[in-house]
Amino acid sequence: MTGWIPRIIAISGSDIGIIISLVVIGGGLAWLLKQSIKAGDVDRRIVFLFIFISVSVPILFPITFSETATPIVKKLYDRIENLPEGSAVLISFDFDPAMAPEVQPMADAFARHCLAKNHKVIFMSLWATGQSLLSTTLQNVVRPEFPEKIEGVDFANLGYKAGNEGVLNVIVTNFRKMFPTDVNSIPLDSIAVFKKIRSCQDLDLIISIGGGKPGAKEWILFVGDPANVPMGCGVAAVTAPQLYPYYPKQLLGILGGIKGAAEYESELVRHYDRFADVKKPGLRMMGPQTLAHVVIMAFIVLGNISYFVTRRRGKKP
Amino acid sequence: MSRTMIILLALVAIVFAVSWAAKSASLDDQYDDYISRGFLITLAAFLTLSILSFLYKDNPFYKFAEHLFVGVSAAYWMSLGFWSTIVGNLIPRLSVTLSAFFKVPHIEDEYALYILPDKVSYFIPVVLGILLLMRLSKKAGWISSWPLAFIVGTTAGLNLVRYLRSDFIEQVSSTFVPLLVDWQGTGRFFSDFNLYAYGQFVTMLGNWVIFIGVLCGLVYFFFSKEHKGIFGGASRVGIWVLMITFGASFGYTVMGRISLLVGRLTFLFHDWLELIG
Amino acid sequence: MRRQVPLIITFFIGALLVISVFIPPMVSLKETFTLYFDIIAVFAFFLGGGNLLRVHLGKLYGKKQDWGFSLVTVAGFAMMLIVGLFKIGNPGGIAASITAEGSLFQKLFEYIMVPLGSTMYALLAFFVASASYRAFRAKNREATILLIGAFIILLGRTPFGMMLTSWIPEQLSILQIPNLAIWIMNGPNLAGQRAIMIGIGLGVVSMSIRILLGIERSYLGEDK
Amino acid sequence: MKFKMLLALILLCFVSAVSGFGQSAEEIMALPDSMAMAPPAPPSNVRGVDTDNDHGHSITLTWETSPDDGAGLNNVIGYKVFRAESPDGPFIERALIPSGGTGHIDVGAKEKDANDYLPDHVGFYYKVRAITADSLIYAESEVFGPVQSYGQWFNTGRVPVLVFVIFFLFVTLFFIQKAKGGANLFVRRLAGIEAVDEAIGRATEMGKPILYVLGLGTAADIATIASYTILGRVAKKVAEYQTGLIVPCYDPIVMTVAQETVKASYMDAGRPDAYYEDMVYFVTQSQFAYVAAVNGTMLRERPATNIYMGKFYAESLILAETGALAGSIQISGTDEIAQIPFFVVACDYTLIGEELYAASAYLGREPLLLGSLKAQDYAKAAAIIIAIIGFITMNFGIEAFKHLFYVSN
Repeated sequence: MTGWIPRIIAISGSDIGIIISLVVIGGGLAWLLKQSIKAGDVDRRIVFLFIFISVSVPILFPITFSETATPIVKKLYDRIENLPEGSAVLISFDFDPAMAPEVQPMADAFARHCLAKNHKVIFMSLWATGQSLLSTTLQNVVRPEFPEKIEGVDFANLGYKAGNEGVLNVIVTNFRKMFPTDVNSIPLDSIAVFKKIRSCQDLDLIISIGGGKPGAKEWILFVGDPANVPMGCGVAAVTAPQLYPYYPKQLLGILGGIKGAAEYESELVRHYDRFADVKKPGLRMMGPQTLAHVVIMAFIVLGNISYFVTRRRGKKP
Repeated sequence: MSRTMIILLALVAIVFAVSWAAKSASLDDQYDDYISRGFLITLAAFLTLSILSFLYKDNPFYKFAEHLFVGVSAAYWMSLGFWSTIVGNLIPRLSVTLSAFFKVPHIEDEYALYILPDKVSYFIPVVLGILLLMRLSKKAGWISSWPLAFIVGTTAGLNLVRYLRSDFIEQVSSTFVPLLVDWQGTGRFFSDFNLYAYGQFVTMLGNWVIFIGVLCGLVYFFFSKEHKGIFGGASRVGIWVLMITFGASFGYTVMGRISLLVGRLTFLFHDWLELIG
Repeated sequence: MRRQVPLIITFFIGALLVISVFIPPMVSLKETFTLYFDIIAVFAFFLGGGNLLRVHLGKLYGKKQDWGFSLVTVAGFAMMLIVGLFKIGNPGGIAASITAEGSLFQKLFEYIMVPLGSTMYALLAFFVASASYRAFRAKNREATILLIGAFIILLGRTPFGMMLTSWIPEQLSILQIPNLAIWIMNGPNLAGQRAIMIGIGLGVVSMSIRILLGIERSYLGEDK
Repeated sequence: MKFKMLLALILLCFVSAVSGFGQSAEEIMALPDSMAMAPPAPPSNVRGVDTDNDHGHSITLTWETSPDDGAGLNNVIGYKVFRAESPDGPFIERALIPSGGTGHIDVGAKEKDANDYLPDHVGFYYKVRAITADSLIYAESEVFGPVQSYGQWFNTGRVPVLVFVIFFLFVTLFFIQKAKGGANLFVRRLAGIEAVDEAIGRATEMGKPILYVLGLGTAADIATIASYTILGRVAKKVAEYQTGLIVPCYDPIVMTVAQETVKASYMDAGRPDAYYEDMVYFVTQSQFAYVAAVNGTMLRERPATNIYMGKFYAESLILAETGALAGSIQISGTDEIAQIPFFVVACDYTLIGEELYAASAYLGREPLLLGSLKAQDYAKAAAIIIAIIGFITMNFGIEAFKHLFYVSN
């Protein structure tokens, strides 16, 4: 990261970010509060300035807010945490590049968590476009952060198979029918991960990540329910409400949108020191969002204060 | 031109030039065409900042960006329309020679209009298009309403059925919601006030709200009856439901809008200034 | 003749398309006519481009206020049109797609139109804030409901929503703000959207019938 | 649960042994040789009929799954559908359906020279093959046929839509007749429209123009068509008051219509001399370039009133906030549901959805238009009644009513 503008700032980015934003935004809002009570509305350029600061500062100096995991996220986290070491977890990448910014952080977080707990992880995809995103996770997260993990022994990559629900229909009783080999054309029988796994029924947890069809819903209907395998999912924010009815009976937990990802990352960081310094896109993207939301809410409050003050003054001649 | 303006222009020109040079130097080891790339990225950054400057007030930089945008985009859509619609859809059906000229595969023997081969029937839009251009003539301008009638007739016909089906029949029938959802006994009903599958009370409450909300909302849209009495009460509830809808939808979109700004600022800080990794 | 023919065309074409929905052999009419519309629309580009040039050349010629900026528009228009229509700087020549990677047309799009367009779009981030500040005020009952709806949703999308209400037990979790936000989106919000949709559905149907019957003829540019 | 798991496990051992994958040496030894090679039982009861409600060139097939699909030998992984023109073949493969499947719609091309041309009125023969993981082990059903494909002349699946079209047409015609007969039809106040006149007056006082934005709709959008009527009315008032009018357009065809409308209004108001063509001009057919230009116009011309009527997308709030910044009174109306909240929040008056269409009738005050508005209200009443009946029947477990509204493709 050697930019052509020399980097002058050498202090830890996140500290200075928090200081700047607290001082500027907090102080500014306090000053505005005084102004609103005294003189009414503020110029809208000041509103613009606040938004600009609240979005740009966390981009420059990453600020991460510690998210409290909602129960719906926490339950899924706890399940992965409490499974005995060496359990088999399947993570399915059912999304395309358009959805990736929202759900790939979840995939990364799940992969990290499972590997850190020494679970055996099986990666696959029901979407043709999901395979390259799967490789992205393997390349950016699994291989660099877990160099000790060996493909085939600790995790396996089945890649993509065409057939949507048809694939699920088959693997619920037999993986080898649908995936005679993994993505590298190695027969499943020579892969250690699959030594004891014949079908989805032998898995301890299935996680579907996506937001379209086929996705979490199809996994529940074709695999989770009939084979009685615990399931979790991570989906785009717009899809999440459609899955709530399945929680908590058929889904252990749901991560909805970038906020769900941020909550999960937050939980990971809290329990694992090794993840303190890895990239956390979910939390990072929530930084500008949270500050901007707070600023907007603060301005709504300010607006109402100045409105009531002016009205009271108007009434008293 | 005022003096401050001249100084400002000069300043911007200098910054632009410096950025171009520095950016090109920075891209040197990655690309062969680093000089033009450096220029294009600097230009994109300059245009981005010009638009953002509008938030302060209208100014010559914004005016420049705006006028450039209008000219370029108008020509963009025209070129695209020409190549994709005229060359892509019309010419292959009309003429072998022209297809060969534009190097597009000729489509033969199709009958979109049953007995008329496409070779003939595709003159209909051409003729209608030319009739539309007739409005430039003072004498025969009135004939340009024929293609309009064709277009409007097409839409009216299509929309009539489409909206009746998806916005009316389907929406009305999806308000047929069950009052009791997956009943599991009163114990569960009153103990779990949550959103999820166990929280039957909340699900049912949601169904009731949808049902009553839709009815009251519809009452609000009655035009030929005065909103008085029970009718007026229902229409007032209707307005409230609409107001919650508007407030909630507004709040819900904020996140997406902030993401757009994050995207633009990331371009400035990362692709242009290389401040962040 | 001048008044009657367009009305007859509208009625005939419209009725044909309504019927086509129910008659399987006629279903493809829809696509054909839509394609016709696209082709007619390209002819209309001449009218649009001509008008654009007329307005800006007029300003240039008359040296009206801001004529210099009109020059920018005309130059940008001419540049893009020449590059686009003749596929100048397209590595694949005439046979390649106009938006082929590396073509000059695509480059101009990427480095001029994309930054301009997405920055205009990004202005919304500022405007949602200024609009919230200006408009979400508890002036009357309706405005208060609007304000509360927006506020709960906004709060529910930040970590503070959960922080403030995490003490509420799981049994009553509907009252936790993030959950309340979800419920509002799926309950009252859905109801409102649906009521508007049904209304619009009816409005469009009614309007279409008026158009087909020739009662509504504003599209012909005549004032009744 | 445990018992089930055990059962499943035993079953699985069986399956994997049979399908010849991944078994250990002991398992193979333990199983009789014949079973490992045993073909599954064939699917049965293959039936084919012409696909309903279409334009021909399609046959719908159904069959019963092989007893070894999901049970028994449990080695069926899917079905292949074959078609021939005579019972003896040659059969060509048409589709592969995953296990558990019991049907397939064989759709062919309409064009004679296409590869998978499926002619109408020709007898075809079908058979279904249950396949296993081993390509040599399969079982075929008996041949079914002949079955012909043919086009229907009427789509019965869309009857509910037709019923409503006819109902609507009838009600509209009825009220138009009634209105023609001189019946007095009431229309409630539309604040947004009432405000238009007031706003024009204000513009005159201030000596500033009025900005009318028709939105991003094309000439084919109903919202745009509704907007023309309001534009006509505004233009007429503007002509009478001798105020300025600015109409930037997004679509060239919309521009031509808008020019005609404004011209006609000026004629109507008796001021054809005050009309000039550049009042209505084309900007560009690009969403945000158009917004950029309109924004600039707002801040430079400082119109007293901005009117936004028609189809709007993400730009709604950009326009409305810039207008508020310029200090203009703003009146809006759109049928784009996602944008209504932004207009409601940022504008002084907003016509919500259907109100936009009603505005043209409201303004015209013509009996014909009012009649159709009345018809619209009756349809709304019908919607409410249907919703209530549906709600009641649903809660008494009667599904039949809901099925009345089921529209198939």
